[in-house]
Amino acid sequence: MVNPLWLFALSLGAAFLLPLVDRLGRRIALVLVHGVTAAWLAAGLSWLAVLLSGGEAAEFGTAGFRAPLAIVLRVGLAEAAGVTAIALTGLLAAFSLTRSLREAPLGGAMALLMALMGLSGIVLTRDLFNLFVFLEISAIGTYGLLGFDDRKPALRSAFKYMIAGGLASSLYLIGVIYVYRLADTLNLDIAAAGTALSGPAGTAAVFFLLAALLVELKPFPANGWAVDAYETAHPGISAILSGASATALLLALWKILPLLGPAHLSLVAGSGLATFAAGNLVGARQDRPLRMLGYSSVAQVGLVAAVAALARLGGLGDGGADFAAAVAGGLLLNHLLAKTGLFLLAGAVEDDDARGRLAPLSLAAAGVLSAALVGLPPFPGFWAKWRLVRALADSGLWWILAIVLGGSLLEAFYVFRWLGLRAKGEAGEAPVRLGIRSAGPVLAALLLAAAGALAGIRGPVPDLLLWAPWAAAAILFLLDGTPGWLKGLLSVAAAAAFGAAAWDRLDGFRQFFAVMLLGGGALFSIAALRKGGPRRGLHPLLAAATLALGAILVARTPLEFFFAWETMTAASWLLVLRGRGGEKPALSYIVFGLGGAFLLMAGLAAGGWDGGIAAAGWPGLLVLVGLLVKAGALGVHVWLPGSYAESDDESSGFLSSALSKAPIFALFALALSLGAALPGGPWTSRALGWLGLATALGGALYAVYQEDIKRTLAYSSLGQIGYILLAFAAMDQAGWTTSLYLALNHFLYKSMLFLAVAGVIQRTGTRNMYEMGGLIKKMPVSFLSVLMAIIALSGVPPLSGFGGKWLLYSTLIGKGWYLETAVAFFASAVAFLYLYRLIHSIFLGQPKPSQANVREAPVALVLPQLVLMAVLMAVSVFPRLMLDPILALVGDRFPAAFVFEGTRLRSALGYWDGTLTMIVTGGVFALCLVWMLANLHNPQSVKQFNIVFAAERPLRPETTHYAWRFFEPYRKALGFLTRERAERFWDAFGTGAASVGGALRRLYTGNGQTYALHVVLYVAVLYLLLGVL
Amino acid sequence: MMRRVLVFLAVAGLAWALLPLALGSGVPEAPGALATAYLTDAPADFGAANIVTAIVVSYRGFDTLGEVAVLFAATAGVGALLTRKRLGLGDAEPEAKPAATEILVTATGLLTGLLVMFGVYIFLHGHLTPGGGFQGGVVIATALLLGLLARPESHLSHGILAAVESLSGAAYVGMGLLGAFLAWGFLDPRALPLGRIGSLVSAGSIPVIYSLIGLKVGAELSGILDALKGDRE
Amino acid sequence: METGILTRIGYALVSLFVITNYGLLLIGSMARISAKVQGRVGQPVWQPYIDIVKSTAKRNSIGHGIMFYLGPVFRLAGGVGTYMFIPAVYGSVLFRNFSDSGDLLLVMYFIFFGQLGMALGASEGGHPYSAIGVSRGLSQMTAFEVPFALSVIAVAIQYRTLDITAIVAAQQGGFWNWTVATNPLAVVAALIAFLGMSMHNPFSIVIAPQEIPIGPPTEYQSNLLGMLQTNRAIFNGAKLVLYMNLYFGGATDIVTMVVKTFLIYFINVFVGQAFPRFRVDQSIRFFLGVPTLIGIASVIIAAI
Amino acid sequence: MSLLEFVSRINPVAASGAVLVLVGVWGVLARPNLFKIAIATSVMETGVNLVILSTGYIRGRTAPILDSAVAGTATDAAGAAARMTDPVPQALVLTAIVIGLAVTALQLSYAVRLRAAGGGSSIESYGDEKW
Repeated sequence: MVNPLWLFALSLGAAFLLPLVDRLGRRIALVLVHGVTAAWLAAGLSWLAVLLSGGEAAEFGTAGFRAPLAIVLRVGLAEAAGVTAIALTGLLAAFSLTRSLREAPLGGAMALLMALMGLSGIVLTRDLFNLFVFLEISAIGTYGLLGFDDRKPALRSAFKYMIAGGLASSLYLIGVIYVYRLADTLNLDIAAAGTALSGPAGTAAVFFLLAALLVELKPFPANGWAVDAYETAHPGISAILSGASATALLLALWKILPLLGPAHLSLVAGSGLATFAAGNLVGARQDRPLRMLGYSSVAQVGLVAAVAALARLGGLGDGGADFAAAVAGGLLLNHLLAKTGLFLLAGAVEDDDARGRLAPLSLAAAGVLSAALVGLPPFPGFWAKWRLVRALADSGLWWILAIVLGGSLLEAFYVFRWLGLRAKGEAGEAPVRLGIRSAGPVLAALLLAAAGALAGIRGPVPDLLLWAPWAAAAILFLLDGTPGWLKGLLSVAAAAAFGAAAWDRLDGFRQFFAVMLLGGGALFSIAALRKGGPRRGLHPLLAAATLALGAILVARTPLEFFFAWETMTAASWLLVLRGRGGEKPALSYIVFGLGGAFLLMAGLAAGGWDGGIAAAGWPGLLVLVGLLVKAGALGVHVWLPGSYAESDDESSGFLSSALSKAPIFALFALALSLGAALPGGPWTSRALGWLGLATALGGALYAVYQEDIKRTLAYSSLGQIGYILLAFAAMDQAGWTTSLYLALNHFLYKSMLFLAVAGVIQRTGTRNMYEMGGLIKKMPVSFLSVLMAIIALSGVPPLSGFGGKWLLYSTLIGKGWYLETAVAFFASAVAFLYLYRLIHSIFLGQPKPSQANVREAPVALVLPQLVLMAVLMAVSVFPRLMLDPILALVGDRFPAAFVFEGTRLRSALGYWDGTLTMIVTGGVFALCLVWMLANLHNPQSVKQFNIVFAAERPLRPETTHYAWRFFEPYRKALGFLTRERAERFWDAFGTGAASVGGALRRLYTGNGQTYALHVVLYVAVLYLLLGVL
Repeated sequence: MMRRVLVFLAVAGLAWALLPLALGSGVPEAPGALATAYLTDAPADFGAANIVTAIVVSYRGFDTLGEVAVLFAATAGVGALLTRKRLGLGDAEPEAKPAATEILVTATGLLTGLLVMFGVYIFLHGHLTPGGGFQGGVVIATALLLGLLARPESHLSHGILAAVESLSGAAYVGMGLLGAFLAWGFLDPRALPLGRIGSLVSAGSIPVIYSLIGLKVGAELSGILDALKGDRE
Repeated sequence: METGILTRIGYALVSLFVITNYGLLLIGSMARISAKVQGRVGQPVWQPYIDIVKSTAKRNSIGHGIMFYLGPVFRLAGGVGTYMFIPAVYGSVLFRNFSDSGDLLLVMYFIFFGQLGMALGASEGGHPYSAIGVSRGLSQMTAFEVPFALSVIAVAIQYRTLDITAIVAAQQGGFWNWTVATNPLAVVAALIAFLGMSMHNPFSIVIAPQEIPIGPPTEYQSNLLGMLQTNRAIFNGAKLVLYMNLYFGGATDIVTMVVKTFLIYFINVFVGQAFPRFRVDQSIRFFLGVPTLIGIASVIIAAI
Repeated sequence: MSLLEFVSRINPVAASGAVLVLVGVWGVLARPNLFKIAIATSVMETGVNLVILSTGYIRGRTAPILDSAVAGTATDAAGAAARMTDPVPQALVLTAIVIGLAVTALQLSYAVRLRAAGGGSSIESYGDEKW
């Protein structure tokens, strides 16, 4: 291995000679600086290569002596990785700094070299005092860098930074000298091997060392100085601070862990967790991106420190050090790359004071970096977080688990809020082009993706099918410039290929859902061809989401499942974000999506899912609740209407008709894995039933009052999901049959509705129902599609929807859920209100003169509708087409409640013959039609506006289209049921969190002295706690 | 008021934490094993009479190199911060500063040479007597400070300072590498013959290194003074 | 032994013919009774026949579009269909209709078929009163559906079946086996719901916007109106038969059926004469209040 | 532990160093002037340096320099070692002093730079970045 001392010599020699080199030209000097950093990177990589291929860690003495006489450097895996990371961050930052370095005095370049060398020294040295020296080198380098390009705010921050740094270094010196005095060595390994530090004086001495490092790690509340610096410095410097510096300091902490006793470790863990929680709470209140990233940085570092300490405490993980290295290392790598990239990117945007949306490449990088930061798959943070959560659950550390997940959720909230802002930009602003400055972020994003994919494929998720969504997204993004039809066909082919590849691995249940999930994806990929042009971003995301749904079905282990689940969540979130008004809904979509996913994660991590016994209690309930959040059960449904309404019209359809079945599938899978039972027993089932019912009723009632078609449909979906949940909760053959039947039916008619509505919106250019009217003559096919869909949805015979109603009521009455039945009746009746309004306001009544030129929807929409109509008709005439497979699926897990006798389905209470119903209805209808035609004398078509109106003729058709606030009397009577309590609750919840964050951030007064006071008080309190522990 | 209470509490808390260390650990009876090893081995290892110097320059020479780097980084930082342009002085002639007192001027004339000589003495004898490169460098810088005080309008030659700083620093690194190639490790002073203990030319490259450090520190501190005065371009 | 399909169709047509005439006469006689109560002479009992013939014989027919023409077809099919799914007379092959298509749930949902189609057809007429009427009708429907559903549930619990024939069978053997005797609360709830269902006072706000023709079809005339009038008779009959079957022991012969349904309908008219009209929101709150509580009580009684 | 015993265990150098540290910390926390903060930091570091030195202090021994004060002849290494104090803290403090000096110099430069920009000398006027 390369002796690291050469690199120090190189760095120092270069730095010392830099003033002379500078005489030859600044460009050459900077090349030298970059070259030295690159040399560090190369050395780090070469060490990694040696160590990963089985090489031993090596120690390098100075001055020809070894420890304890002389200072020793050590190159192990952690050190090699650390040096690589630092050099990489340094290089990325250095490129972004190039212009500033060229214009500023040479001191900047010298300080950069020194800072990076200092950080590497921190990582490599095994000597406590030498550690101090390197801490100071990097600190002074940092101080120099903060002010080098003469940003006024950065000068202020630098002074604050120095005060805190001075305090930390004094603490460290006091600690180090007493460690020497007590342990009679400065070498870490020797000191750790002895017992001299275990007494009270030793504890105090080590405490000082630790306190200094902790302060350097920017703990809450003693971190105002750092956050100020993050906010104000050149973004490249912030990147170094947040990425490289944090890495070095965490490795320093890691290094002294062997010196620490349990009490110390508890302090680290507690402080780290508090920092994580508080950092994210305060971060959520930030609207300045760089400061927000600063808070996020301190939070992440706190988490990593806490994990390392907890693992060391022995309370976590299986293999102790291995676990800590994997989890803390994974989190750190994730943080390092993501934060470096984000600081560079956000900083560049802020430097330009740009307010527009980001150009595609930068935006993609920003998306990857944000997603990685939040811990979405497949990035390294995801794998680390999974292991962490698993270990926490195994150890029963639920409260820590709650902090970790809660903090992550907050982080997701503010990071994605920023991303949303950058993805959309302010209206009327030109797109932001960062040019070469986006190279660093893009590189960081690529590295993250590569590292994450490598960690996943070679680790816990080797199944390539599960990676198909990512592959599809990547390929289609590369082809994003090509025409939409090509990408659409590719998407359909991808879904088909996935289905073909996965089909044999799926059992009946999964095949059943695969039809809806993959078929739905393909369907809406076709529908997306309705507009010409490339439709950038739509196809890749749609394909990714579709394949992710497939991956959910394919997954075998809890981790695979969760991986696919989060992939699906991420892809669908981006679909929502892509919509025109998608910024806000996407935020609540992802926050609730992740909230649900985190509950799911906790449950999956906690339970023994192979045996099924351990999972039946709390873990199962956690999973259940997580799935309910995703399903949009009433109370946690607030993300749903906006997301469905604001996303692109084909995306809404996909979300509603296909993707909403994913949680349903997962519920079935959950129950099946527990032996066809719900966790928690009969009470859960009853509660779930009522929840489903409340969702059904709530969805219907909310839908009644909407003016926006898509919101109506969104709430309608909510209601339909409610019925599915209700039936599922019955937990018997009847219930499950009903639930699956409803699910498939909902897929059919909701697809038709959304396709039709997409056409309508495309042609009319509005989503408000009262701005439409009389479109039946312009869009007859769409009308027919909507007509059939609403007949099916409302459950009016003879279409298949009635089957659902019949099954549902038979189930409920048979189960003895009488009151539930009554409420279900009511909810179903309410559905008529919005369904009538839907079809009336759009297709009937008075047409608007402005919409005289509206045409039928594009073929890409009409064709799928025709197919769906045919399918709907077929399953209505022959209910067995649908019910036979479903009954076979439900099988003999439960006593049979429904039995077919020919075409007649029999329950314990009654019977229903769908075919005969259809024949009778058809016959009667034909009879009446013939009667009508036979007696129709001299029919005359009159103009639409030719109506008799209470002895006067209204002047304009617009005023006679009764459509706005259609059910106002109903609101007057029952409006109290729909006062958006859930929205208000979550608003209040958000306000509460925000005010906690607001209160916490009052600590950050901006006064450097107050920050110093925080530091000293933090240390004092920590010391007192140490005494208590 | 609240703030004062908090400050008091903070200082009291810190005092409480210091109590077991600063007050409770007492005075040792004898040096520990490591110190004893240094005391007994250093003269033999390096032929340095001043054991502290042996430790500073050789055993823990890496620290010292780092310390030089710290000072260097600080100088760089100061230099970057306090240019005339950034201080808002621009190209304007510095305002006339009050002339120094005669005592100062006279004393400076007398002392400058002596101080420089004394500084050089200190770093040349670092391996024999108390003192070393830093102390010597500081004394030299003091001489230059006196000069600046006595003649406020005078300038230090930035170029020369920078050249001295750069070259001595690079030479120090070079000496370290020499140790690696000719002796047993980076910064090993045994690259040069050890000589007889107690004589000026002894202790291998320790005096050379200390001289380089002395020059470098002197130049750097002078540079800092120069910058603080507001004379940097 | 199954009856031949052609025979069944023949029987159904006969059954339909009977109920149509009965329904028309019922409407005519009720109108006359109302007139007497209000101190008027009133129309002849056969006035509905006259109306239908007159409408059907109109020489011109004004239309607004396909759905406008299909509306009455849906409506009439809904009425006829509803009747077709109810066994009108217990034990009678002639009046069995096509009740083997489905149970009580089918009937309850098929009621909506005609209403929905009608609402759509009327809407295409473009007259705002149609839409207003539909919105009121639907609003009110959701409300009276609750006590009705509760009462049906109570019946289902009581007889452990949703098969109408079986329900009637269980009520055979005298008045004390009728639902009205065994679970009077269920019947009360259902009857209150019936008031709303038939849109008589005090729940006639639905037809208020135009008053003259029933329901939303302001724009309808000629043959189309004739169909609506026909349907009114059939549909009324069907609902009455349903009530009779569920709560009043059904009928084993046609005479019993006529008497029982006449009396059930009479309750309706009687109440209608006694109360003024509710606003929509009032009627919704009304149905979801006391009648719902009665319904719940009936379910509880049945469940215990 | 009696008071007397406690006092006898006090290391006088360490104690004075600790007091200086506390004075320095108080200065950092309570004096708003930028230059005073820098100097207070320096005072604190000086205190720390004293504390460092104190750990090498051994009663009755002399500086670890091999000269006539400790050894008659240069070969009597073991005997000389028994007469010298611990050299390590002295070596360390040398480094610490220089580092402290460097930090002070840089901090003062920042103070000068900030004041030159017209923001005044009180740290309270540099709190624009907050919350």
